[in-house]
Amino acid sequence: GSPQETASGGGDDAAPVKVGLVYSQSGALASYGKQYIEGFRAGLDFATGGTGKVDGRTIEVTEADDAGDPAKAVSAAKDLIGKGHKIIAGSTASGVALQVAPIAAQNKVLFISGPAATDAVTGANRYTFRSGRQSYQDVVTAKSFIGDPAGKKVVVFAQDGAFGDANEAAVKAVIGGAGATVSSVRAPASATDFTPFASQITAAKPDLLLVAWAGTTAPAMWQTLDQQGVLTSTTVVTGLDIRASWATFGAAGSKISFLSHYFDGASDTEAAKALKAKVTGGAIDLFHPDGFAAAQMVVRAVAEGGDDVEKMVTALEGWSFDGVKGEMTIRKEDHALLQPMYQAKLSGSGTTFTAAARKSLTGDETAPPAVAMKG
Amino acid sequence: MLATRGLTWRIGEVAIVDDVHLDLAPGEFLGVIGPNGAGKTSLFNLITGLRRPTGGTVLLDGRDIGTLPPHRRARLGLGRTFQASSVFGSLSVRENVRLAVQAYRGGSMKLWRRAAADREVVAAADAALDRVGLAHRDTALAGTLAHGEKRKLEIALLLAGEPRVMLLDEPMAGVSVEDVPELVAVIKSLTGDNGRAVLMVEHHMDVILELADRIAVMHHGALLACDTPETVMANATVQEAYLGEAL
Amino acid sequence: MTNSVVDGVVDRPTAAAPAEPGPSVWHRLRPFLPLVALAVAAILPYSTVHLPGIFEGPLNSPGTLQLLAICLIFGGLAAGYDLLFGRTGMLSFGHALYFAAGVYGTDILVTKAGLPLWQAALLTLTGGTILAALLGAVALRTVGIAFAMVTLALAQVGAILVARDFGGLTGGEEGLPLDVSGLPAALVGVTNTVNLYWLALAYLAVVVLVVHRVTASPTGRVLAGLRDDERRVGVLGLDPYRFKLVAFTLAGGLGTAAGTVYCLIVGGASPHITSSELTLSLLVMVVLGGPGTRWGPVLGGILYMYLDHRLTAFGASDAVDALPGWLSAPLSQPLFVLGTVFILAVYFFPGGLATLTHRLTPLRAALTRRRSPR
Amino acid sequence: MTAAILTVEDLSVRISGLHILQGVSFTVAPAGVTVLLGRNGVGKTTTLRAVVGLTPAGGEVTGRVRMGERNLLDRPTHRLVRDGLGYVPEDRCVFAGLTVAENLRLAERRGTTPAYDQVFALFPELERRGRQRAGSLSGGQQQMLAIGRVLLNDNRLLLVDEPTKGLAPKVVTEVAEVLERVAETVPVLLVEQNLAVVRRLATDAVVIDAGRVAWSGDARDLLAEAELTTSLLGVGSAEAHPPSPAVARKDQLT
Amino acid sequence: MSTVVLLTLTGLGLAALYFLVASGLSLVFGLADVLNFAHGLFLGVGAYATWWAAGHLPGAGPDDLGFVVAAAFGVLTGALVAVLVELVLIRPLYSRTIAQVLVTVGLSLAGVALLQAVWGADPRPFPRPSWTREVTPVFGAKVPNAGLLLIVAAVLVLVALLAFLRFTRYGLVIRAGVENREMVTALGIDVRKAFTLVFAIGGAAAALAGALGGVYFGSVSPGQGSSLLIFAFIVVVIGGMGSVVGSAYAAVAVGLLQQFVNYYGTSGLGDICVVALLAVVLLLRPQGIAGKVATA
Ligand SMILES: Nc1ncnc2c1ncn2[C@@H]1O[C@H](COP(=O)(O)OP(=O)(O)OP(=O)(O)O)[C@@H](O)[C@H]1O
Ligand SMILES: Nc1ncnc2c1ncn2[C@@H]1O[C@H](COP(=O)(O)OP(=O)(O)OP(=O)(O)O)[C@@H](O)[C@H]1O
Ligand SMILES: [Mg+2]
Ligand SMILES: [Mg+2]
Repeated sequence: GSPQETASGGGDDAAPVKVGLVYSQSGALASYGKQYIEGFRAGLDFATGGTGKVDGRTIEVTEADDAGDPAKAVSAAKDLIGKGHKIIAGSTASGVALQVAPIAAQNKVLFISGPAATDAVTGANRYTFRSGRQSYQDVVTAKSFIGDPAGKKVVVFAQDGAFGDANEAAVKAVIGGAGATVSSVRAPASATDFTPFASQITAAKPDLLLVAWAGTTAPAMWQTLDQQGVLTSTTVVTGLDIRASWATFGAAGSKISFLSHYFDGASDTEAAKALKAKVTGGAIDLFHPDGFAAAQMVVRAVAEGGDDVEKMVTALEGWSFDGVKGEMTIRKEDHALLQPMYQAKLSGSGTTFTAAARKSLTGDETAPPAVAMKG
Repeated sequence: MLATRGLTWRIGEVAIVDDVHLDLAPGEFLGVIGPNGAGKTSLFNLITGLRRPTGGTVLLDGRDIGTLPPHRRARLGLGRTFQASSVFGSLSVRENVRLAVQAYRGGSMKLWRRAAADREVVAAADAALDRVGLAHRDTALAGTLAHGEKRKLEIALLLAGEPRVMLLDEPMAGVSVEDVPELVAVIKSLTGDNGRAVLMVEHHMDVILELADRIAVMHHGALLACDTPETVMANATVQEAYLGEAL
Repeated sequence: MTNSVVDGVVDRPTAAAPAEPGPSVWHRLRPFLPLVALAVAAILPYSTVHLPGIFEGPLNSPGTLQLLAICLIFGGLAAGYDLLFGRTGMLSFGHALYFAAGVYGTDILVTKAGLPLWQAALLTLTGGTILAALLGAVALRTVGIAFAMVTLALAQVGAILVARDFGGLTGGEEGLPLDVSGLPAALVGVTNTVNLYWLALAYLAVVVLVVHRVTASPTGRVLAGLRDDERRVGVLGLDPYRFKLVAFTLAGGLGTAAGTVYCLIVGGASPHITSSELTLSLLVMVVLGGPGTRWGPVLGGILYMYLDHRLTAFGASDAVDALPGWLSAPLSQPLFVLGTVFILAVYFFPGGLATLTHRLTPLRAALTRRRSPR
Repeated sequence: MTAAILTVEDLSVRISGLHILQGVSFTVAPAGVTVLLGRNGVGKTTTLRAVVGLTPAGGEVTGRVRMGERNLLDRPTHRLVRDGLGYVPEDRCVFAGLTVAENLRLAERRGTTPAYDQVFALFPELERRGRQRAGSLSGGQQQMLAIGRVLLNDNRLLLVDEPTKGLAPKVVTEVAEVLERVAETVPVLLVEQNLAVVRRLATDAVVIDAGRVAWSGDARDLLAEAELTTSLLGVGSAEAHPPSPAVARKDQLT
Repeated sequence: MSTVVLLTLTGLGLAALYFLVASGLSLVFGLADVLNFAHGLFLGVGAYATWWAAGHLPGAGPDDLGFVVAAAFGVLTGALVAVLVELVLIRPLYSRTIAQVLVTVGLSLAGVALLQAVWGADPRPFPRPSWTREVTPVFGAKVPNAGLLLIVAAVLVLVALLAFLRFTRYGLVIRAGVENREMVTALGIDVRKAFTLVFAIGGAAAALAGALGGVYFGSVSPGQGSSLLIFAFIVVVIGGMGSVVGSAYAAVAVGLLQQFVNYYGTSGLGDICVVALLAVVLLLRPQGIAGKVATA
């Protein structure tokens, strides 16, 4: 055989459509991955009316585990593409999404990124879409907490690295652009003790503190902020993570204003009901909607594009649909996914906490600025 | 040729080696005796640079080598053996000696040549092995040799470097009696040629008496005496401090 | 300490073990075996053989070739690391740094500075080698565990710098995808995975050749001497520091080169590769294969990476899912399986895979004896 | 003749493929010093280590070693030692990181009173250097410590491997005297290269050659017959190999 | 002023945590000569066992007495796991030091994955007495009680360990066994028991660090141990291997340095300074602050 041949992409009208899902089944983000795949299955069911078929063609899903490692994700993606998959979806981690996206462009296959929040996926290239929200939308939601930002003092507390950078930059653009003075306190994601950083925040006396933090050190971080009185001295806004993490906020939980991508009960759409019916345990979590939306996008792409990736891209660009969160729109210019976002409040104690929506923002209200398509 | 000037090594308050002045003439064989713990091995360590003295210095051919690292001193012609055999256990006997020859011939970095291809080096190594009577063990791993064989290998390593000054630390320790004359002959054959000088620590008095031109006696780190064998053996202090009651 | 590092681990196959008096044809062919292996590996991508369970697709499928390429790179990386660990007895915990320097160096120079690949590769190689020489010059002032810790610490600084995303150069925890627009077309795209495979194979071949030549060279013998007794080497008139530094620099350079190739294969850099876990896994690879042997580290590296990648698929497979929960939960954690396999290997193949042939010798001898008529 | 304290029968040791001992059999008399002789590398040390169960990993030992009724080969070393088998290794093996006093304290055995007086009387140096780290002792001092350590306890049999190696003549004499005194109460199996010491101590002798016992019997017979010593030990007769000056001189002086 | 007090006391709390992890590591590392990469796993086991006990064990719970019971259970489990590891995995490899280290590497990979397989990768809220969430005002600084608890525990552990090494025969046996195991047996001592004991102590100390670390962090996650391990290594090496007192000094130095640099410098500089401290100490004094003084 030739070393450069790859399986051809079907063309047969009755042949199944092969979709590859590369996401975290193991590793640090395994629980995100689990929500994603549950959402995807429910979404596929919902979008195909329970048949799993589009125009008589079965959607054949192949799953691959990337364990959060881009190298493994790239290998898996190449393998799937080599076997004739025209659609790749998944990417729980931002690093994975960023490295799979170019592969999709190089090989002209459709790529629908999952929970990965990095802004850099938006506008990465013509073949890359996203089924989740991006950091910028978080920040815009955060802005809605302070009313008129002009003259206010805003501090971003973020971890070192790209996630923190993106948040800081977004805050400077969104809230700083609206007239607030923005400064930042940064800390290593692996920090063991947060007292110095809490002291720095206290010293800055902000009107609004935006915390962008992900990872296992979050509980310790919140506890320290609470103990040092930061949470009571100012408005603190942060993103609401998955349900399992709520209890780790402890007493701090009720003192924080949350911006939320999604939580159970945030919306009451048809899709949400369908999703809820399918999810084990019945509780929808943060990343179920991402999987659900990905499946809806896959079905749309196949229905409109068949085996032609270019047609799939055109079909998706500018498409609006009713997702779990409500109306979602794929912006044509940069493939940003405009979607509702929420303000939430946590209440409860011990290990049982519930989130309640305070306000929801529409997709247009939280729309990130359009970026130029890079590739 | 080799000289120490006020060589001193203290650990805390204790002088392990105490103000030692030694002179070794070309071609001379100087035996060093002294009770256990007198500081003989320590003296060797100071001369070869494995330990830094707290005072005094070492001269080789009138040049102060007191601050040079061990390998620089070795390249100036200072070779030694160790009281406890220290050979390269995971290399074969021949490789051990080959390494020594190579060190002597110039240790420039050769990364791409095959070591085994250098016939001259191999030949020199084999010659050294022959001289100590280990030629038949050439492919054995040095780590598996019996104690006596390791002592011989140790001397072969020294030989290979063709040092001008040799420091032998108890070369006979653990060598079986029948092999002693053989080893003595080897050591003897080393001394005469081209003015090579030897400093040897040994507890076997018969060996010392047979080989040494002069004998230095160390006691509590200090040099008690340094003279011809006859004078030293007659010295009452030496008798008392070192030789003690006979069997 | 340096010298004790390797002793005791490995019941080293005795170098002086008498060569087996095998059939003479075999004997004459032996030196050419590596070449044969290389040739086979080179034409492998032309085969469509499908090995179900071992690879996802046929040998010539991009997925398989990609996996093999990664395995080969780590085979080479492990062989280079063995120059330190197995050959010289230096336990470095910071080798990941040079590999990461290769990956990030190439990536940044291509993606951020827009240099052509060959310039980026050359600059990175030079830079990585110089870095190894400089850091080695500092670290080698210590020996044994202290050396291990200093190298670990230096590598940790590298990891922190990468994670902090200085000047937006490294992309922090998200990594930095490689900008392929300036790369030769033959290295881009799934259909060209085979070229990356050949590149990895070439790298491996070069490393094996270099390590082999260096070990057999006069300098290599000094390194072996250092492993046994450093003090002795000094007294023979050789400067241990210089030789160790050469080994360290060389290994660092080889590691950097591996990074460059890896960056092309994976198409980017991610902070995983700066972690001390990578160095630890290098150690695991070398030990798995057999330190101080020619093929051991290579095999160890290939096997480790293979398992690392394949176990994720294994964990998700139906066979595992069908097991009761208490079994399937751990089995679906690739690291659990890998760790367990490694522990078992340490137990049952103390000298690594490379000693497997030695262990089989008595068996083979017994078999031939039975067959030959008496 | 009374029953032997130690019986070695057909002892074979293989280490990494080398057949080092090939069926060694001998007995150790219940009193006096039995000397194990032989050239370098014939396996004297290997024999002693096999008896106390310290054959290196990968080594293979077959045969029988009996002390009384018990076979020693399948018992762990620490049990053998607790039962009264004292062993002084060839290369001293003092604990370099511990002080001299700690080295001695470690050797105390449960259930017996350590004979510190006896040890310090023999080696006053050990008492004086009690707080020095054993690793910084000179070679000779370490040897004293290694011997002293075993003498703290009561033993049924002592195995001593080249105790005079690297010692000054004065100390050699002292060690020989110590062993002589010890041998009055405890039988000793001794490996020794110093013929003067052998001559003074040995009651019985076993000569090993090429992995087997070449000769065994009364030590005086061996030493008296020049021919025997020459053929077995490769050493000339007593006259041909004069005792060391240190040993000889006493006659001249007195 | 209050900032300095706050940073000092929280720095000491951090130091106490490092010391608790490092002390067991240092003992095993210095005395049994095993660079125990599985130490982080022992910590994780201790933390999860405490967490589990608080929810399931009768008598145990998040309140004061209940927590003591839960933590005791955790410590016991940690010690038990360490003993098992020693007996099953380390003991058969006694003469092969590097192989032992490698086994612990394998164990740290497999063990953490196992914790993750059982309890998931996400942090779980840790049960603890409510006063540990509060702060005590000291000179105007709000010092977290959990940090103070750590400091007290660390001092107690330090004293206990020193007493063990100074006044028991096992201390002696262990140190001798490191140098020459054969010779210890040749003196009639069963050295294996002593090594098992060292592992038990190391495991218990790590598990205690896990339980108190859970209180300190407010949560428990599988990777917690491994991320502390690298600082513990640094502390052990700076302090001098096998020296418990050295580890204590080094932990204080590292904790305070990290805390102050993180406040007055830029982010991430604290870690880099700690690493720089390690490099400087090793280059000036390769044997660490206290050298290899096994007794203390
Ligand atoms: N590093 C050290 N620290 C403390 N004391 C030391 C050190 N090295 C040697 N000594 C002491 O110095 C003295 C001299 O030791 P050295 O080894 O030089 O003696 P020696 O003359 O060679 O004895 P031997 O004939 O027994 O080998 C001894 O008392 C020894 O205990
Ligand atoms: N671990 C080992 N591996 C391989 N061979 C060994 C090992 N230990 C000893 N030998 C071999 O066994 C033989 C006997 O060694 P042993 O040490 O018992 O001799 P010995 O009679 O005590 O010699 P010496 O008088 O020098 O002390 C030697 O040839 C030696 O090379
Ligand atoms: Mg000496
Ligand atoms: Mg012997």
